[in-house]
Amino acid sequence: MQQHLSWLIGGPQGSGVDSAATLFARVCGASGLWVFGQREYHSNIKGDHSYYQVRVADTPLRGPVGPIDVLATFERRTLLLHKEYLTSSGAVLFDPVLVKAGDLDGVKVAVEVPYAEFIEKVAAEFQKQVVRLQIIKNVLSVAATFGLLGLEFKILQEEIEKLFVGRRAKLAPMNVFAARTAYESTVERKPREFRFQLEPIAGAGERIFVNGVQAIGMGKILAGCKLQSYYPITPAADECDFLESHPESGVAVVQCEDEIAAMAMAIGGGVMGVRSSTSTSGPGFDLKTEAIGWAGMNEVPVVVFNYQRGGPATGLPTRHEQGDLSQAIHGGHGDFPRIVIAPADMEEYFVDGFQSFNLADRYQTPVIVLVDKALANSTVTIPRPETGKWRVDRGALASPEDLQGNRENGGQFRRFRITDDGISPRPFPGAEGGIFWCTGDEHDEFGHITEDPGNRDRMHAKRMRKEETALKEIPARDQVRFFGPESADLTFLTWGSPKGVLLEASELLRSEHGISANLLVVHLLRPFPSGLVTARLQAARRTICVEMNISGQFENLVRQCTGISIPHNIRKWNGRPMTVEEVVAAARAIQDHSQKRVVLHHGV
Amino acid sequence: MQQHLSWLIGGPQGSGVDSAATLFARVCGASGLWVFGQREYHSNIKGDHSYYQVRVADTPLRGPVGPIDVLATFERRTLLLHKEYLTSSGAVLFDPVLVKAGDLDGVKVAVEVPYAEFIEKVAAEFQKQVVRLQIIKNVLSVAATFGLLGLEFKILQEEIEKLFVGRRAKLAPMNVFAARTAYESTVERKPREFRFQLEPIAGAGERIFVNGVQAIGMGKILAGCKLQSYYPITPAADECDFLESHPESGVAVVQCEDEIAAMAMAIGGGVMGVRSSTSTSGPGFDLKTEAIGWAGMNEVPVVVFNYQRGGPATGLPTRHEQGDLSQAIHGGHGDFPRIVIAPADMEEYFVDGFQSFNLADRYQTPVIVLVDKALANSTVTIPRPETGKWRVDRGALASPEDLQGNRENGGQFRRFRITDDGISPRPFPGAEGGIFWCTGDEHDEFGHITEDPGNRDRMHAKRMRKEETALKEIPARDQVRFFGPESADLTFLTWGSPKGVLLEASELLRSEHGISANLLVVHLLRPFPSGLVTARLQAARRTICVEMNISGQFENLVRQCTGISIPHNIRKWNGRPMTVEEVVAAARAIQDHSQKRVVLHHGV
Amino acid sequence: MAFKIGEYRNDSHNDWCVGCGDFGILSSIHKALVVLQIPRHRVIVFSGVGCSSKTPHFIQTYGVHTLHGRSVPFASGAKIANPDLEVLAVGGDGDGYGIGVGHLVNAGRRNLSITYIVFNNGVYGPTKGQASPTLARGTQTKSLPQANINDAINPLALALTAGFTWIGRGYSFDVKGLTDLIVAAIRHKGTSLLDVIQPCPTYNDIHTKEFWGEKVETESGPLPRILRLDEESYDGKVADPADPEEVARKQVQAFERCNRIEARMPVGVFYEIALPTFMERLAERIPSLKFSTPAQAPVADGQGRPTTSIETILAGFRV
Amino acid sequence: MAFKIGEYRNDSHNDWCVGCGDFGILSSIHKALVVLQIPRHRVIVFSGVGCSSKTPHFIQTYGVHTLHGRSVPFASGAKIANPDLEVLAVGGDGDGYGIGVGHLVNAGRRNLSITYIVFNNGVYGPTKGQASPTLARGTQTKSLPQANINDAINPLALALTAGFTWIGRGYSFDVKGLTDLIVAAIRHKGTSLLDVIQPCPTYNDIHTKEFWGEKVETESGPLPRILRLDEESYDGKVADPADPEEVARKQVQAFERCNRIEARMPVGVFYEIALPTFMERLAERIPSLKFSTPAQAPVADGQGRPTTSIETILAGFRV
Ligand SMILES: Cc1ncc(C[n+]2csc(CCOP(=O)(O)OP(=O)(O)O)c2C)c(N)n1
Ligand SMILES: Cc1ncc(C[n+]2csc(CCOP(=O)(O)OP(=O)(O)O)c2C)c(N)n1
Ligand code: SF4
Ligand code: SF4
Ligand SMILES: [Mg+2]
Ligand SMILES: [Mg+2]
Repeated sequence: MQQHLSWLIGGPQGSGVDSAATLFARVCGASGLWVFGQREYHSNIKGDHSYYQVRVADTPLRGPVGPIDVLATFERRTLLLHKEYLTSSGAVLFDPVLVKAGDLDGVKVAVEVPYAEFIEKVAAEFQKQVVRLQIIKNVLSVAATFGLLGLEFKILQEEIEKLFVGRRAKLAPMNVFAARTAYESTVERKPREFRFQLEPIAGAGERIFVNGVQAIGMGKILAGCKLQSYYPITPAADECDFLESHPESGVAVVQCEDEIAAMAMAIGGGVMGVRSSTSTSGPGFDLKTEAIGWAGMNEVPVVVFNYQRGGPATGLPTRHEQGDLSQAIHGGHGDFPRIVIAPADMEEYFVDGFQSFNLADRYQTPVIVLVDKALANSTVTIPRPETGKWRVDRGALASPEDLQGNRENGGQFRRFRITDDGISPRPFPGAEGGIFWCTGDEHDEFGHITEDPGNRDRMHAKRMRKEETALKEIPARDQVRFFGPESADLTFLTWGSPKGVLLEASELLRSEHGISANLLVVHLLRPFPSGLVTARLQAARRTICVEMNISGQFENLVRQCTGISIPHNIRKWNGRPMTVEEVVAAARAIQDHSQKRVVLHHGV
Repeated sequence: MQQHLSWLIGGPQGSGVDSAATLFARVCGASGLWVFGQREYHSNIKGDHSYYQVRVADTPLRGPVGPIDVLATFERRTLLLHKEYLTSSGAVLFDPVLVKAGDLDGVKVAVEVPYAEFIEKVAAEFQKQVVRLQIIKNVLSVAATFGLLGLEFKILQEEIEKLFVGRRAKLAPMNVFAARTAYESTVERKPREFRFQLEPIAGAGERIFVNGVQAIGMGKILAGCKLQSYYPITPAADECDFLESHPESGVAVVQCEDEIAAMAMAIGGGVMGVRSSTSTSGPGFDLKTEAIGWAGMNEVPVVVFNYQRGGPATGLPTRHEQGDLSQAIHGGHGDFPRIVIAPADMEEYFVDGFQSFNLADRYQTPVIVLVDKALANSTVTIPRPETGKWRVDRGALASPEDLQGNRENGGQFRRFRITDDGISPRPFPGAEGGIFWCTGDEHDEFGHITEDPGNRDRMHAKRMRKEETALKEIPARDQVRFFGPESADLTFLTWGSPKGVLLEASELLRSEHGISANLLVVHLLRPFPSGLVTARLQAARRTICVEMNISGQFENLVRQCTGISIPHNIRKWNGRPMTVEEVVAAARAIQDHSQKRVVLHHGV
Repeated sequence: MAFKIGEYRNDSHNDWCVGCGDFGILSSIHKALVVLQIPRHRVIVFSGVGCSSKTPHFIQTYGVHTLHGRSVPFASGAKIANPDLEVLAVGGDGDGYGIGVGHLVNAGRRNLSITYIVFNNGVYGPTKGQASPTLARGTQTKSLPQANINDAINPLALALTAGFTWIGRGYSFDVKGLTDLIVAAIRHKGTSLLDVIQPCPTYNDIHTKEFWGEKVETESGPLPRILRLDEESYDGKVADPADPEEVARKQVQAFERCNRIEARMPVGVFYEIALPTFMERLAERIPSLKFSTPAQAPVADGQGRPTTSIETILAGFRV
Repeated sequence: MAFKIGEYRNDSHNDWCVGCGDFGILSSIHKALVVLQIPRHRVIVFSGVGCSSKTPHFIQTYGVHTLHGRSVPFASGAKIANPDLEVLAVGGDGDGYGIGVGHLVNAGRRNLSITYIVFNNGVYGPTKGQASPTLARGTQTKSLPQANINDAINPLALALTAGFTWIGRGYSFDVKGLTDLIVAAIRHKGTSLLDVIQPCPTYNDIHTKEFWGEKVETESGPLPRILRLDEESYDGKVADPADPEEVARKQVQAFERCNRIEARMPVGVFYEIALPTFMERLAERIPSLKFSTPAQAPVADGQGRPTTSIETILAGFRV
């Protein structure tokens, strides 16, 4: 039988929910199991309700689900908010001191975790004050879960010891003691009705357990990014924090005064030939609009990661949405070439952290990578990426001969030479014979301002031609990705993070409802692979466009680029990621009743 | 016979070309003739080549043409740059001192204007230094043209006298004297081959002679706009200058530190219930992106005029383009409702200067008006708008009873009440019982932050519903405008300023080439009138999409909103407006050879 | 019938951390409104984005929580539109001295009657405690992976240079003193900047309540770290604004005072001058502003007919 | 083989007005490069947007004409990427003290080795002469429909407050003096701000070449309007940057000097201090910066294989 568990822990922000969940997930990962963890929190520092769902299974997992098998609580609010999502055989870990009459109504398996008792034990053993040990409840819930699931204590102990290192090493014994207390007590008390069991598996191969910002950060470092300018914003700041905490990687991480400066600095770095990037989220992304256009006009390679979150304006700053597609594709006055890509899972976050720089260098234009809060804050086990095969592509550079040839002639270089593919070899400032100018004004081949109408005709067209070149050169598999049977009842069409739930949902639709489904994920969003998408859509029996925003930004883009109106859609905009079950239900409603639109509402 | 003349004057920037052309145009206007004047200049203060084309006819004129009937020059560069566009019977006014051998080759009618001689006469008469009188060459060229055309001197004299008033009144006699000198001398010397004749006409009705910024400015003043915040940028700053020079209109014109502040201030005014607006161009428009989204989120009525010019980046700052459509429609992260309209001729500039505030108040959301450099800097005779019929619509306001009812309950008001049409009555701050909050975060009906998923579902949908309401309520004639026969060989589809040339081109296509054409101009660009446009396009035999940008932003929008791919297009991006002749030629190429795309190149 | 403090409080969910200095500032604002007895519907409070910028939601007046760094221009537009309302702007040091500092400098050039209160905690709250522009170089709060690499700015000197006409500093846990300062700042006709030292116990473990509460060694023995300028007989007020020499002298004095190296932190009014407000200057240009504010100016009559005439302007364009 | 002035000139079309002060600044930059003998491919000049911002096109070095108000952050990114190049930023007063002033203030906090030259003409050129932030209130140049309504800022005081480590003022038609100042500014290790008085004959008919050339009445009789600080034995340099008292004293002195009310306009160096540059501070964090600049750091080997290792980081994530 397949192993699968959905575990959820909740509590006030700042009470350690994250670390508890991470500990639980890491231990499961260390047991060879596959993990998908999803973090939900308010735009608040301390006190508001946050929770973390961890799915564990013996096969790779790709997205969140609604039902909860084990709900770990140490306060009442979490119990009340989440208990309705318990599966019929699901269990609750609860604090007997806090629970009130009726709170556990309808809960089949309620496991008492006497936190106060455990804490007193720990306090006595380590001669600490009880009030100072409240934070330990997290470890206690994890340990209790462990006891319930019948996993070996040893692995938990090891992970706890790994967690408390350096200055915090002295806390390890106390935490291990606490964990053991809760573990043993729960093993004893384990109710019979509780059926879940997780068994360690072996031979899963080399795997890593990372969240989205870490995956991207590593991709960037490997790509040789040396300048990351940024202005703090949730959730993009985490990536910068990650880079900054790895000074050995040589990335100069610069906190700027605003997003305009951050964009300008990254472009400044790009002009100099240094791989440069900036990361931001919606409001900051808006502020970069003007400068991104300048980079397009001046053919500067630069990478912008935009971590989408609920918009517009400040919106839902810590919640999920795919609402910045229109701005990424169309933002900015006038026309300039740009590359927009959207990785759709943790592996792709890693790859595109790397690959985005190759695209920027090759097409000498801004590359916008649309990622989102959901995956940025999800932590997942993935096979170690095969980075050994990855290659750096710096694009067309001025050759030493070219430079040499210009030394006489004032040392200047035709930086913006009009070429057939639109790409002009570039020197790096500092090179003798490479002098050029940049300007936001229309310019000649050296980069000097000119308003000559003929030059404008040609130079503007030259720049735009780079998009055609990109569409020709980028391998089809990096433009769109197709999954499932060639022919199916349903074709899901999506971009970005819904990919995961759609893959899982397709499985369920087939196995449980006899509906076959395949999936087309568009990875390259600008220039848009109209041909590839059209071919797939024309072959589809019934297409459903799935995205996380209210207006159907992607659906509109598809219509704009292919002329095809997708007959059905599934949308969600309440800030919480789609779950497998609600997608399955929506797909069934569409298949059975030809419903045009299904809006999803799941979420706490 | 139809009267028609195309006159062009050129010279270094700052040498008075503008005032000469304006004088010429006003005099023609005063003679009852219809005028269309187009101004072209470099992004430079003094010295670079600028020119002004004035068309005059006995019927209303709508756009520029290529051919020149009379080329008025007082320096060599203008002669050399423009003479190739002279019609076969066209005349050149030239300075005999500056012309070199061969300069006049191919020119049929060359009229000598001995500027130096005239200036010496004036200098002698008024005891001035010759070097100080160089600027008078402008008046001389206009007067010479007048002599050539056989128009009465009296009208010219009157206009000159109107021009020199106040501090400059003492200059009038000298200018009149100079003009008379040139006029009489040219009348004498008028070559026989010169066939053009302009005759004053009577009974043209009450007309005004205005440029785009003046038309918009008057519309705004009439609408009761009381706050215009701005940051200087070409060509939008002219509008602010106009408003500032009419302090009696009561508009507080505030020069800000940047476009972000300008947008924020206008929104601040909008929150207070004051009709507020800002005007800008591409680079500044980009910077407003974030704040516009905030206004959408907070349902603030505010008007943004964007004067399009050549992009991207600084681009061609004093040249024409329709390149900001994508940004206007799609700019900004997340989804929020907005109204985007594009007036297409001088009358509409006036109307939309007024009407934009009604739309903003009615739908409580930002209204973006896309205008452009071409019409902003064109000066045209139009019938005096029938403003007597115009009405102010302030939209849904909190009633006194509503306010009264809230006095008890903390004085607060459900500003963002969820309604069927998405519109919630609003109080103006300062009102008792009207207290509300705004926030960029998702909020409840009072405007307080909430991350509740159900509230998000409803509140986000409520806001977006306003676009549906607008599409229902706005009269069809304000959504799209159709011209010409119901059925025609060709259907032109456009938005904004190409309307004028397309109307004239349609006339020519019919009369000279036997091709019938009609024209659909989309005025409401968001929400997009998909139904109305689809109906027209489905009825069309052959549709040509015409716009002034390289990528077909409008064509793409049409495809996005209707699924219809327009088979043919005419585009131009060299910064110079389309002329009637090149559109005619392009339409013929499309009609005769089914050409898919024609790119236009005319322009100096 | 006097307005009581409860009437200025709003009970919408407050999610600040326990012990946050923001609470002291909030209650000082409530108290200042009581002192000033302004009807709550005649006040409008603007803010940017940050922990501190949630403040308007906790005050029972009109409240506008704008964008990060933009409270001042939003507030300025509102003040121009309706100068009869009392306009406050509040927000964090990142908001006001970082991303928004360009607006701060340029607001000083206008002198609208706006009171701007900056919550100075040395860090960025919601984004997890990065250094704000007031954190000294080399300082490493617990939220920073490495010590701060940028120099701090001096907000009072900056405001002085920018042309603010009232400049003060307060301390968030000295609610009494702070209330007085807020009252004075609001009473001032012109733009006032009130910088408030605000402990952030969550991210800034250096400038804590304890730190500010300590006594420090001085030449005159141990003294409270917080030093009240008015006890020092410091007078920052320009007596004769028409005397350029006095103005220059008082500015240098203010600069010296806020630039001085000392263990103690002075609070109080550093500089004050009466200059024409922006509305007064605008009214010199636009005659109608002498009689009615933009908000009062009628737009249409009962039938919706526009009431602003363009006849004279149109006449100028007639041909 | 010495570099000559002609080698630093670029003959692309210069469209400045006749008599514009920009010409004097341009030729002072050319001359300063001759003095410094920096090979032209080792210099990169950034600018914003405005008349003055066209300058890079007239200098035969790498040149980057960026966006309005953004020259400083563009230049900063470039300097961090390749600190071996000499990085200059130039532009107008609207560009630098108006829309770009937020970057100016925050650049002061970093102290990258960049020389920033601001062309101060009191107006916005390309948009037809609106008031820039340095035009005094009440002044009406011929380009203004009404007298200026905003107070002027004091750019030198602003730079001081922002933390600039070299602050000077020059005059565009004093090419010799200006050249010296530019040389000194470039030689300074850290961010320097050089404000240059620049007549705009087209729009600013008040601060003309004639105006600046006049003698003015002083207590010591008529003297040239332009006053050289070095003739006044003014010393703005901090001798011991580690002495906070001296630093504070010199700052007050500089503030007083640039804030003084006087008929004459002082030019020269107002303040100078040696502080660690941003690159030095960064190198404290990032060890590799001690050996190679970001531009020098290899990205890939001959086969395109990435040369930055992530093995240790990856190991931390292994499960
Ligand atoms: C344009 C933009 N950039 C970044 C952010 C993210 N952000 C939210 S609050 C904040 C900093 C707040 O710090 P501060 O202004 O000092 O306020 P505090 O939280 O300390 O009170 C930032 C950077 C944002 N909301 N908008
Ligand atoms: C974002 C943006 N806003 C406005 C403009 C228009 N603009 C061009 S130059 C300029 C002002 C230039 O003045 P200044 O910086 O003082 O330079 P100067 O021309 O006086 O040398 C402005 C506002 C622009 N190019 N970009
Ligand atoms: S993070 Fe700091 S500033 Fe924000 S609420 Fe908590 S204590 Fe206050
Ligand atoms: S407008 Fe003024 S600043 Fe610009 S080039 Fe002419 S004189 Fe120089
Ligand atoms: Mg702060
Ligand atoms: Mg200037």
